[in-house]
Amino acid sequence: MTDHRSTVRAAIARVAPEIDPDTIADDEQFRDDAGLDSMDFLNVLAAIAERTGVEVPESDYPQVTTIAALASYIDAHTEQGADTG
Amino acid sequence: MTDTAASTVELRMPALGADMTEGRIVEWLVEPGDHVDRGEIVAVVETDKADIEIEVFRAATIGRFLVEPGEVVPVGTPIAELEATARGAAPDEAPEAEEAPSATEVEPEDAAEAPAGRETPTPHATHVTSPLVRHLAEQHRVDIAHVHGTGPGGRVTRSDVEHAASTIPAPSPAPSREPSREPSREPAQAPGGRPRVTPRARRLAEEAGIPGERLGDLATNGRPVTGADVLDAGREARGPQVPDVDPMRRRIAELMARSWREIPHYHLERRLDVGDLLDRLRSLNEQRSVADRILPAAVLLAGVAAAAQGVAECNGWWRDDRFHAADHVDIGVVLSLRSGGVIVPTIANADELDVDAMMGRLREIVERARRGRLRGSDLAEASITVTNLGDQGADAVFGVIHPPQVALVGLGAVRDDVWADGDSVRVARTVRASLSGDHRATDGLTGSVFLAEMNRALDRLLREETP
Amino acid sequence: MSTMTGRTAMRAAMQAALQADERVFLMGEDVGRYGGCFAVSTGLLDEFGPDRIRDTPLSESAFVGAGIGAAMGGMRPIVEIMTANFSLLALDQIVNNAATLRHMSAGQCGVPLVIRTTTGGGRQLAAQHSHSFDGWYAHIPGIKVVAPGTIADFRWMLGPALADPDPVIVFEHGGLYGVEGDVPDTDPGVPLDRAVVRRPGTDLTIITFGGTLPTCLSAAETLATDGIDAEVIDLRSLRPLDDATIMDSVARTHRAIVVDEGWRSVGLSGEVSARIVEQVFYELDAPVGRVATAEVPLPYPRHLEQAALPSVDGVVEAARAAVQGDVARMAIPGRR
Amino acid sequence: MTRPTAETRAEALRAMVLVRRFEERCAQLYQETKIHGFLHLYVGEEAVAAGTMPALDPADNVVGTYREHGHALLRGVPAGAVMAEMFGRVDGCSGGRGGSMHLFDTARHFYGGNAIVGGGLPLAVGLALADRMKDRPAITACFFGEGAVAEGEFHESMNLAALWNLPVLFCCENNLYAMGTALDRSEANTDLSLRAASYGMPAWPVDGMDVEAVAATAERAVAYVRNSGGPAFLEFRTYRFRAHSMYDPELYRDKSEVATWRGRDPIDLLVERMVEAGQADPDVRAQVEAEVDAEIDAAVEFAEASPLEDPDELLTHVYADVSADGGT
Repeated sequence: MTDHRSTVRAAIARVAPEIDPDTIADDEQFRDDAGLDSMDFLNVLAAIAERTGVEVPESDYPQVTTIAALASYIDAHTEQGADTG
Repeated sequence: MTDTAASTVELRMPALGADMTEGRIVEWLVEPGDHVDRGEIVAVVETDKADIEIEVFRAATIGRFLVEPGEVVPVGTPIAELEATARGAAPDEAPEAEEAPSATEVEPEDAAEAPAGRETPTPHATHVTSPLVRHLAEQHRVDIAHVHGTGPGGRVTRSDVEHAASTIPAPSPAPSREPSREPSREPAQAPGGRPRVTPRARRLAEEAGIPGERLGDLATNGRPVTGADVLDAGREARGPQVPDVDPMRRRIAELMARSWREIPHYHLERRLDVGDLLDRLRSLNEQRSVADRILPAAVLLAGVAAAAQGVAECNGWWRDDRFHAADHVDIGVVLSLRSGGVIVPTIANADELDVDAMMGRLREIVERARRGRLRGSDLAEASITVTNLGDQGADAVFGVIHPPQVALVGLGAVRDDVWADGDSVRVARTVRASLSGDHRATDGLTGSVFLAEMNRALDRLLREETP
Repeated sequence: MSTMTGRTAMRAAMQAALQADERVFLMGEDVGRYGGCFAVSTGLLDEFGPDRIRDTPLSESAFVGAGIGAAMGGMRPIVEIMTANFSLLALDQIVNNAATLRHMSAGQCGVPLVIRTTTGGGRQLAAQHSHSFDGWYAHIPGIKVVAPGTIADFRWMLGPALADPDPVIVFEHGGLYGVEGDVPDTDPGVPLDRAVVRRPGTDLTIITFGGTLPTCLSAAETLATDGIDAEVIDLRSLRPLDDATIMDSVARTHRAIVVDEGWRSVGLSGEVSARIVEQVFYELDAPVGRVATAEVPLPYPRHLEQAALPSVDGVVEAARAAVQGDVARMAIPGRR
Repeated sequence: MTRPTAETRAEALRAMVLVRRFEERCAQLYQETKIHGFLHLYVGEEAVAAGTMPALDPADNVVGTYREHGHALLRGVPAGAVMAEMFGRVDGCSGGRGGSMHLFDTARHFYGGNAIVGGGLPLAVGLALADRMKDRPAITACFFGEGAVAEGEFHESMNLAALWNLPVLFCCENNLYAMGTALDRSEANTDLSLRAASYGMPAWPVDGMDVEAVAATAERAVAYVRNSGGPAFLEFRTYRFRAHSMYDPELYRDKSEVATWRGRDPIDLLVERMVEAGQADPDVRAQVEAEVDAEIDAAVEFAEASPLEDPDELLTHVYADVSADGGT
């Protein structure tokens, strides 16, 4: 089972090229600490959807506010699908 | 020879060569009272090259000597007086007009320069500008029609064109190939001798605000510091791949300072209840993939666009002391960049975009701004500007208008707030929308109409959106 | 498009001009029966007759002066001075009459004359037959000076020169008469006073003309192998100089060298360098380099002559120095 | 050959007096610093121009030297235009740009003075070549001093004109002195007509002080050139009464020589002949001088009223198109 945290960090790097994703700790809040705004967050989710096929509905936004949370959310929703890691 | 009295004529020291400025009488060959014919030799003059005999050009009787042999006098100095002898039917020469200035009043150098004598060049009715001046004007991209001619008869001269060319506003600060006109300041002397820095490096350093004394340490293995070195240094200081905002930073700083100096701002605020709108959006986004979801900002922008279209007095520019309405609604969207500084790309014809299209345009400009790859069209002139710092949690923002626009809309963060409905009170999700207006162009009433129009537009958008 | 040598191209140009305009005639030493010292006018006597292809006595001042007089009289003469070396004997007529009459007479006399002459060294003709005086003539207001560097220009430069109402001197490098090149069948219409970028590049600009153009193009190929992308500009017109094309290029590459077969001191390369410093100083990342003939009368032996003339290696070395900003090495006067 | 009549003599007299008084006025104006630079006066040699110019047709070309005021005036260039040129004014015959040594009037086919000794000879050959190639019946009269004979261009031009059989009338005004060098101190063979003949063209020596001798010979030479199409050479033996130019102490010749030549003043010679023939009364010279002086006064006023050229025009006429040189 691949570790999706790198997938999330890759997504962040694509969306916000001027941020070094390695400097964002796993449990750091996307919005406030890392400085991603709503458009950046939406683009991260779009990148994740594109890479992993996992669509995070708006209602689940509160569950995916950190890299670790988003990574485990992806894990949880890809068990059924093929591993595209 | 010029006359002073009707018959007395002055003999003057003649110019006997291209570069002769003075002469010395060696000897007089005649005596006062002698009669001389035209062409007769009357004296010998010593010049720096040789002794030369001088003649009279008309028959006359020698009068007083005004200069003694041995005396050096400038060319044109009266050296003797002669009594002109009336000759035959016609006088040898028509007596010249009385006011003829004698040669002495004209310094020999002037004499060598401009021909002396009484003539003043009559105003010459030449065409207004010479081909050379027209050619020069073309070169300096100066429109001759608007140049004030200081030449005789209002003629436009070469210096008029050059003066007009020098007052054309300097090209925009963005570094253009044309070297800027003001002389570059000489950088401070580096300690221990002057570092070798190329002219291009000096220019780029000055534009990037890198102090002269720091230039020296940009040199690598003894080679002179080049433009490339300065650009690299600038990039490192700003971190990788970050679009070079420095010039933009400087330009916006100037813009804001000018705005604050020139524009008499007034500020209005209105709280908007966006609860229903957000619910509506959520249910809409539920059926959509992440890529097609719509953010509240897009809807709010659509609201501003509709208001700007409705209240034209807020959508345009203040130039030459009067308001010019814009034909379209082109919204400047203030985006803050993580590396510091802001960038204001434009969404053109915003009033013609539905919410989806608005969201698409917003996503594009944010993405391009992040990568520093904004296109020319993105930076077209906006007719109104919106600043939306809501994300970073500010409740309300009262922005500075971007001249020459006349209005700026500020949108605060979505907040749960106490909202009174008649006598009942509830918690509502609200956004505080503000309008900064230019009091020269509009007044408070128009501003508040704008905010009201924006509110109505949001309601309308709420109802029109079909799932 | 066809390929031909420099002399064939110039002969075709004169032939076309003689056919097209009966005011045109050719005058010079051995241009008729002998067919031209460099065989450029071979065959023209048979086609156009002795009245329009006129062999002259060895009297440069007289036949150049006669060319000026005939131009004043309404003809469009082509006067061939066998080599630039002998043009010194006609310098007084060229400077004090051809270049001066229009201005001195306030526009009453024009001198629509073309003087063609062969220039340059490299053919072991020794000092008196190898001079390059293009720079001298480019100093004189009132005449125009052009130098074809490509075979196409050998074909298509004469037309506009003859059409020009003022005197034009065409310096044809002797080394190019035997060189083959592509020539378009119709006039490409490049204005007489326009320089042309013969090889686009980004790292530096090599500015040259006439006989040294091939040298610079091969130097650019050598430079390309070690990663230096050189832009080569063919000036074509030495008076007036096409400042716009020069400055546009240097503003892009930020480095420039000028290659001129004349001598360095008080030469044309100095003039081009001065204009670059005056107009795009703040675009420069290196001093403007110059590659010129060593300041000696050209020696007869081949190895010495080649050592004196601008060479591919000389251009390559100067280009490298400019790009690496090695100021010291660039300052070597004359020596490769 | 037309017989000299009272009328032609009166015209010749007026022509010579016009040039004489014009040149003397120039000397005075130069000393009053109204004329600058170099000034070479034709006083004493008037008969040459007065005799040759009437023999030429309007379409014939004339090429002169720096001592060309007389030639220009008698070729028909207005005195005002010549004087304005001396003053460096816009209405001068060369726009004020040429000055005394570079008078131009191409409408009258007067292709200038030329300050380079011998400089004009090749031009004359070229003008004749153009006329020949365009089948025009015109001839080109080229005036030069005996000093030019020492220039290579003299030999090259005479040879080329003879070789190509071109209609050039070479008019050598032999006034014995090339500036400060007498002819016999610069030429191995001082018989210029003999030398000219060596180029295979007819050559006539003429008494340059006798305007009627000049006119007769000039007519014959012009007719020969026009009919044969080939060149001819005239050597006018004449003398300049004043210095080479305004700055010449005349150390190279003695006063007695000047006096003897002044004794053969071409104007006096003609007046004597007219008086003897009852064609004029003794003070005819004073009368003609008075008329001529009025004309010269008007010329001076015209020159003084003419403006200076606007410095902005400096770069015009360097090329036909003012921007051809990039205006640098």
